[in-house]
Amino acid sequence: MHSSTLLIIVLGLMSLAYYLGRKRAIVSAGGAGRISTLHSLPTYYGLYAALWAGIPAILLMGLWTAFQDEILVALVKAELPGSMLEGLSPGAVGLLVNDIKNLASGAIVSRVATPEMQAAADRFALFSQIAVWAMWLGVLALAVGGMAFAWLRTNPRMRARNRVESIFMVILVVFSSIAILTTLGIVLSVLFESLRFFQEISPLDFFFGTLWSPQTALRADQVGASGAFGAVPLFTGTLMVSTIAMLVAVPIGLMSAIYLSEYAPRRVRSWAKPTLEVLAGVPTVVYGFFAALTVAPFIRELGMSMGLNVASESALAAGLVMGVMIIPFVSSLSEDVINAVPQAMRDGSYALGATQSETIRRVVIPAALPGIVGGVLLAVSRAIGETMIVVMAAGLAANLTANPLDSVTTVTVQIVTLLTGDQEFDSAKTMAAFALGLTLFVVTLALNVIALHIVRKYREQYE
Amino acid sequence: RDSIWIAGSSTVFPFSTAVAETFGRESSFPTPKVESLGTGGGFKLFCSGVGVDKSDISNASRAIKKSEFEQCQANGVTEITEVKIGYDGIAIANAKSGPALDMSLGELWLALAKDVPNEDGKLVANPYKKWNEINKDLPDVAIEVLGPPPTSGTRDAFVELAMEGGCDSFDSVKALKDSDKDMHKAVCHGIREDGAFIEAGENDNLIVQKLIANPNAVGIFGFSFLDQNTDTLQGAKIAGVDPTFETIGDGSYPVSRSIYFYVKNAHVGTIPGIQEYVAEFTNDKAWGPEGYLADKGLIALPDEMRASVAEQAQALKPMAAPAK
Amino acid sequence: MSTTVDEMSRRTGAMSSAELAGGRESRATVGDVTCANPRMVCRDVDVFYGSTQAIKGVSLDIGKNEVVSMIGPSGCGKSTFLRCLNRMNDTIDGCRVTGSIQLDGQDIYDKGLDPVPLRAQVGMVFQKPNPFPKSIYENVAYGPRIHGLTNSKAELDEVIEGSLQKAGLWNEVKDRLDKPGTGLSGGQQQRLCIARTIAVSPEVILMDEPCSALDPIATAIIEELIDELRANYSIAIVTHSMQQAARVSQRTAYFHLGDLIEVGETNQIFTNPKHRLTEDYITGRFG
Amino acid sequence: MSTTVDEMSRRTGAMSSAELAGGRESRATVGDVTCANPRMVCRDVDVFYGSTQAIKGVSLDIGKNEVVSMIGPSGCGKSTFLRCLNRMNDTIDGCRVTGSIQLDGQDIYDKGLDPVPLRAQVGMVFQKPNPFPKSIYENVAYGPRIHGLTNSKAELDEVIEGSLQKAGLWNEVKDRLDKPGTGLSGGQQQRLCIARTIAVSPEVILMDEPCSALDPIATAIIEELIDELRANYSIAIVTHSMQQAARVSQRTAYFHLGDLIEVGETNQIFTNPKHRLTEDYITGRFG
Amino acid sequence: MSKSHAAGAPPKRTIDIVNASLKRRYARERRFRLVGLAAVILGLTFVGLLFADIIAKGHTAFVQTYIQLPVTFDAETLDPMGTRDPETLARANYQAVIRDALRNEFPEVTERRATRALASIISVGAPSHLRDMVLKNPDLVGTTREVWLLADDDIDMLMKGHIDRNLPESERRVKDQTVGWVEQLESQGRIEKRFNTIFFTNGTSREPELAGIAGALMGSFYTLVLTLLISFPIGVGAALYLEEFAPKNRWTDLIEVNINNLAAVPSIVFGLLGLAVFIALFGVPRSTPLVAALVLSLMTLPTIIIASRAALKSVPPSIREAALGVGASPLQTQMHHVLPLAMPGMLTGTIIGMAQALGETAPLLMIGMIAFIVDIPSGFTSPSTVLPVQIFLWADSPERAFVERTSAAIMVLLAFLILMNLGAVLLRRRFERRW
Ligand SMILES: Nc1ncnc2c1ncn2[C@@H]1O[C@H](COP(=O)(O)OP(=O)(O)OP(=O)(O)O)[C@@H](O)[C@H]1O
Ligand SMILES: Nc1ncnc2c1ncn2[C@@H]1O[C@H](COP(=O)(O)OP(=O)(O)OP(=O)(O)O)[C@@H](O)[C@H]1O
Ligand SMILES: [Mg+2]
Ligand SMILES: [Mg+2]
Ligand SMILES: O=P([O-])([O-])[O-]
Repeated sequence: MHSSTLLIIVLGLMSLAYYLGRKRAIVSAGGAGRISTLHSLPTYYGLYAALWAGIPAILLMGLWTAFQDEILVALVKAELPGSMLEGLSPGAVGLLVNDIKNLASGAIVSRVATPEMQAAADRFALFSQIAVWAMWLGVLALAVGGMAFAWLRTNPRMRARNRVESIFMVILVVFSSIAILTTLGIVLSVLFESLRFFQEISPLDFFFGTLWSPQTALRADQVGASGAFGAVPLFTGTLMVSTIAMLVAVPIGLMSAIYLSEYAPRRVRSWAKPTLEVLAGVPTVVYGFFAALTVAPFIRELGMSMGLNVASESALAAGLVMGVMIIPFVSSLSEDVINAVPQAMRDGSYALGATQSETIRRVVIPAALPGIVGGVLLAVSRAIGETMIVVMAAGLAANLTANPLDSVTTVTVQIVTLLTGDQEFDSAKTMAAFALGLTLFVVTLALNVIALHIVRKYREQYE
Repeated sequence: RDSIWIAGSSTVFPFSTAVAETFGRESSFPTPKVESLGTGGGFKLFCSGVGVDKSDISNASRAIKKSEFEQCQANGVTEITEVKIGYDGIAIANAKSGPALDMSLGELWLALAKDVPNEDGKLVANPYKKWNEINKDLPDVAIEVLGPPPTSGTRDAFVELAMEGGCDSFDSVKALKDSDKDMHKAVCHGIREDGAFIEAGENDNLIVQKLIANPNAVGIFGFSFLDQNTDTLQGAKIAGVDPTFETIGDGSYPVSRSIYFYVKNAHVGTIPGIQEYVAEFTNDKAWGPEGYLADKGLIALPDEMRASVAEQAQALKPMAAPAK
Repeated sequence: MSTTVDEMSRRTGAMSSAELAGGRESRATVGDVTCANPRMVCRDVDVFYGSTQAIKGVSLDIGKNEVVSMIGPSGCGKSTFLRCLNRMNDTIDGCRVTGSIQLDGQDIYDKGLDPVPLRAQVGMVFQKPNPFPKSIYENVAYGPRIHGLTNSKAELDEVIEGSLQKAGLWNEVKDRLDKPGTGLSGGQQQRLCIARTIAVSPEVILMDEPCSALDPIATAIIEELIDELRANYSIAIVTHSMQQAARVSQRTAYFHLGDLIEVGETNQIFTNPKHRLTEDYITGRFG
Repeated sequence: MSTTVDEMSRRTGAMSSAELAGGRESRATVGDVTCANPRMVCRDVDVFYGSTQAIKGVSLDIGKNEVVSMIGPSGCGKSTFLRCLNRMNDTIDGCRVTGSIQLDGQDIYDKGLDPVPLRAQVGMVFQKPNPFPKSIYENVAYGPRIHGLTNSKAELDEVIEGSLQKAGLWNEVKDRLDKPGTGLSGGQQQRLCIARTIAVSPEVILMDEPCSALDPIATAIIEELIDELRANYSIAIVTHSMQQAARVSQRTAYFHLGDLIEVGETNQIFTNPKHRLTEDYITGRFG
Repeated sequence: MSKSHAAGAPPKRTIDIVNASLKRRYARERRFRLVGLAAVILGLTFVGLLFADIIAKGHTAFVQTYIQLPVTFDAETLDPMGTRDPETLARANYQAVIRDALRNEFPEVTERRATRALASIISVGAPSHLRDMVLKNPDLVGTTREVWLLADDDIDMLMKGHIDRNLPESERRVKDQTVGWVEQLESQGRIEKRFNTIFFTNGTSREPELAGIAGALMGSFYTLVLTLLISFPIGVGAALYLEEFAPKNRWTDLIEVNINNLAAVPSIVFGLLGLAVFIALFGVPRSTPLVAALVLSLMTLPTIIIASRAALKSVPPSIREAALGVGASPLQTQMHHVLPLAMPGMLTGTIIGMAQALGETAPLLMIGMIAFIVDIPSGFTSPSTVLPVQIFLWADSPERAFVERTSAAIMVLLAFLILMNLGAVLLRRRFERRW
């Protein structure tokens, strides 16, 4: 009696409802020959019935699974002898309940079961049994009820399509709001800690300070606590690494996209594109090793041979490899939109005597611009958010430098190291991670607003 | 939940998992889940309270701090058993193809400190660019040290053991200890930021690989990685002492730290197997000098100490509040 | 009226099926396909879309200073043939052209020949207006820009104004040159495409139903333009309006199901067609 | 000939600038905009693209069993007005319609009104043929499918064959129904779009230059179709061919720069226009 | 309309101007094309390099050294009572059986240290292998069989040449004595490399020779299935709504910017969010594919939404008009015409988003997935880890033998990625068309 079985049964009922609803609609119209008298296609009556059968039942099931455990535990707890719960903290009660559950499910328990425990476990087992039965009954009843309701409401004048479509629209709106909720969640989960951080460290120091050294600032006996939380080097580091990455990814990605969609034979394109896409899925650890052990030494050697002073960890190495990683964001997304530009646009250009590259540069790319910008923005975002490669190849030193051969660190790297390193409760160091996150969020938001306006301005909408 | 949940230090992770695996294989209990969160992250979770959704055991590459202990108390985690499991040596090593190093802690400090005393004992920004500028016997190569980032426990330990040990060998600095304690600490703990010391992330294998690629670089990382790479790496001698199991175990190699795990006593008896796990860990078959943990690079405690820790651990004797 | 149409369509229907039954092999063209002063010479041109043949062994000359009009029922291959003349068929997947087409004695399907100067020389107005999704100004400026025909902004402005004026669009768009060309009405778009083409002053102009979306007045302007262009250039025009063909062209070619049925002086074709199919089509005009 | 055109265009040019100078406020329509048995009633319809007004206070009825043709110079707002009648302007960003348009007494711009059944009832053939990138069969089958007009494959096949036949396309495509509709010639695409529209048997049909890419014979077939459809339905047709307007329509509306200048019996409009602008336009037909 | 060209000068033929500049334009054309080709080749080279590097490092992990020993399943040791009780057999001391087998093979080894060294050439996993054999076939007790036993990882490394026998003993993990034993076994043909099934069937382990990828693979499988099920419909649905249905105003602009911005949120922050919302607030169990999928879905959603919106934007409006014109509802227009045409772009977004989700470790850090979990997960709510985390953990392990296993795990991940994408890529190709 697994709940996935129930889910499958509900899905089965939905298909049954679909079938019945459809049939009922046809019958109510007066037979297959008269379906044109129906308000909507029979399919929509079917879908209507299926949705009525499915949605309430599945909602109930979701709620039930979410709350069943809590209710059962409350029931079992209520019947435990008071002596067992006496003086126990809620956590300890939870542990006791856990033990009872283990006992009930036959798993290994931590101690010899007392009769009370055994009784509670039996009760728990019984209640769960009942609960499962009740859920099955409830869910199935709701499914069948929904089906019957839809059945009763089915008549030729019912606006089935409109109803089904409005349900779909509601679903779409819910889907869209998930993005908003996520944003809200992120802002909330970083905001409070950030505010606390700014109570300890002046925002001025944070935004304009040029020295980043969170660890030392932590110690109570730190000499110059001021200035140790200057985020400027992190932002310049982020800027530098992302810029290098984009300098690699945008030309390579865009030119690949152009070549694959406009020049390459179809066969080449059909395997080259997915092959490039593999680059996006290689774990960043792998890129990190590649950057640190292959690219960085190479750059160092090269630099040395030219008499340059190259750090063994350099922004350049990390940026280059990161650029490789995000190539597919630019190449694949751009390729799709370039491919979608109507042939008539190209024809118009060719007929005026434009060469292929002129056509691409002046007609195709501008027409595909919103999509290309979308891909590039994604790539930038990915570059800003990447950590592993930077940690492994660019080092962690917060240098304020414009030299790509120096080692730098980025905002996200610092967030990760601050959050996963040896953190301590409520120290400014840990909270700095949140402040950094919030700042990054605001900065990228501003960048995106600008990008949106640029796209709006230069958008060329074909017919 | 019917299995033990262990979380904490990444340094203790290899040992803890080895025990967990053996425990799972050889007992009737399920294999514990071990999470690598870092020492601080482990304590954060551990001290957030008692309950099924809180960890049972916390691994740590340092002793619990007072603030953490208090947090634990505040959240109802009152009885904690501290189990010191052995030592983790911190190796200072470079590639075999590079020059062999033998230096004192003082010289190491001079190489890495942010500010060093000049001839007349005044503090100046670290002027040393090459090892042999510190001591003529040291090699004529640029100082380039790859070490853990400030957020890592290894860095903390290195600073406290090596740097602080080194700086006190200079009288002028030592004198500060009494006159200006804060100053003393800042001087001893400050690591140079002019590029000679490179923060290289927490992946010790990466440091090993970087050392092999760059024979002039010196790395700071866990001893077990040196143990596994004796064919390509050489450990630097500190004051003539090679890093080996023996020298670390008997304390003659100075840069090593104790590692621990902490048991939440409130969970014993409600989560099955905790006691048995502790017993497995504190068994000579595991943590003894010849035990399987030694193969993984753990340096065992001296015999008597092991015996007494094992006794207290198995009795789940709650620890007292730490001093700091 | 409707009865006439009825009869007509029945007749045509019968005719086409007879043609279909008669197989699709190419047939000799009635009339003289050559002309005195040819700029483009096509011989035995076949065009295939995949495996179906859309043009069957068509030979036709287009002379200097003349307007050749191409007429024929919808789907007979006029556009296809026209697109061969500046190699616009290259862009269609699976389209294959055989036979020889020469511009000034040079085979344009020659391997070594590159279509770019060819197309600059042989301009084309498409059947479906396809303005670029750019401003009206940029649409017309596009050709002169890529070829570097003008040396200054002022000169370019002049060319653009001239082209739009010749296409009869200037008055309507002069206040909105910076608005997108796709926001124009159908007929305006068509004239924009004409302006765009003549802005590069091609020497041969291919026009695929340039006036299909135009009112009589605009049509008259375009026809006048064609007449004016003829002084220096050669023009091939596809049209469904026989009146228009009669008005603007010196020679007329009648296509039917991929065959070039008859070619001749425009006057002769419309007054005294030699082939039965031509005659049927011409008379159908009154149906 | 060319001098006539010259004169003509000069005259028109002068006229339009006068019009432009005269401002763009709406003006009263000459003739009776109402009809005896109206299906669609438009009153004071204004249409704006952004801030520019494309239709200015147009009122017009479309009666049962009648064909109304709309004529006027390119860009005068015929398509725009037509697209109002089945709310296709909704899809254009920044397009705003005011005034009232009723279908059978029901305001189609009413908040509560669902444009979907409206569009099924008021079908439209667009000025630029826009077949779906699907097979020819699927292009025509789409409408009947979504409206559930047929009950079996056989019936659907029948509808499709019938529609294609009425549009005069059946013979040309019957062997290639599974080929993409976008691979047809311009005129074929236009007829495909007509077939697609009539396949759902709308009660009001809006046709935007349905014969612009068609040869006379195909045009005759479409005109016959219009005539046939008129028996049951109402039709509004935009055309540039005044002959066509004269042939197919009962009433004619003349648009100029967004104004509806004159409406009347087709006969009267073409023989005895009341407004000077109409007269100018009509006479221009002979230019 | 007399003169169309600039005053006076005879009109210059376009073709002359064109021809004059043609060489330059063609040079540019060639350059452009070449740059494009170079870009593709460069991109593919990167892929090739990465693959070559990984395969070169990892291919040796697919074989594993075994040692053949005559094993006496001594009844005295295994089943002193002679009851053949499975319980007894399961708890018996198989370690001793192996020790005896080794002693018989190398009778000269008696010294205590040497005995220990000798015992350690066999993996600690070998006893449980013997136990499984016996439990499956209790009749083995009392017999002697030749059994291939799993060798220790050091021996494996030695056999594969990752430990160099020619180095001086002091620099080598495997000492001369052990090398001698190995060479003796080698000469007897009692040591060989066989296909490493353990790697594909086991969960992780601290012993490299026992460590397998199955647990992480299943974890990744469950996680990604869920991620796909959550993020694809939501992403496409949200894109559809925002691009096609939502009124265009400041509010939707805000949402658009917002989504773009979500793509730039560092992935670890999604981990924080997951910890705060899914685990703390909703009580989703920690370290499970379920919570990982929820977090990864949030992370991939922006990618899918952005790509989908770009794809929707690129569908020509005339197609929408055509459908609306025959009376299709907006939703039908989208479903029947626009979505199929936009599908390639949406699938691209999904491919890239899922690839990213498959390779991501940072957010999992926060939700307890960086963990040592031996058991192979059996569902969406059993504790598990995922491939990139396994790779991350192995890459950070000191044992030499984990180096090749790390690369082998990466190969498995890439194979998984390619398989996962294959379906989407084929689907995408079916939808692709030009118009
Ligand atoms: N999408 C649009 N955005 C802005 N202006 C437009 C748009 N579509 C049409 N217009 C303008 O509105 C006016 C009327 O256009 P409409 O398409 O209705 O003309 P029309 O009478 O159909 O002309 P034609 O005979 O050339 O098709 C024209 O000036 C045109 O430029
Ligand atoms: N891209 C294509 N793929 C396949 N067949 C095509 C393609 N384009 C045109 N055809 C077919 O080739 C034949 C000739 O088409 P073409 O466009 O040349 O006709 P047309 O004479 O221009 O007709 P219209 O007057 O309708 O524009 C037609 O049967 C058409 O269906
Ligand atoms: Mg054509
Ligand atoms: Mg129009
Ligand atoms: O994980 P740590 O041991 O560095 O705290």
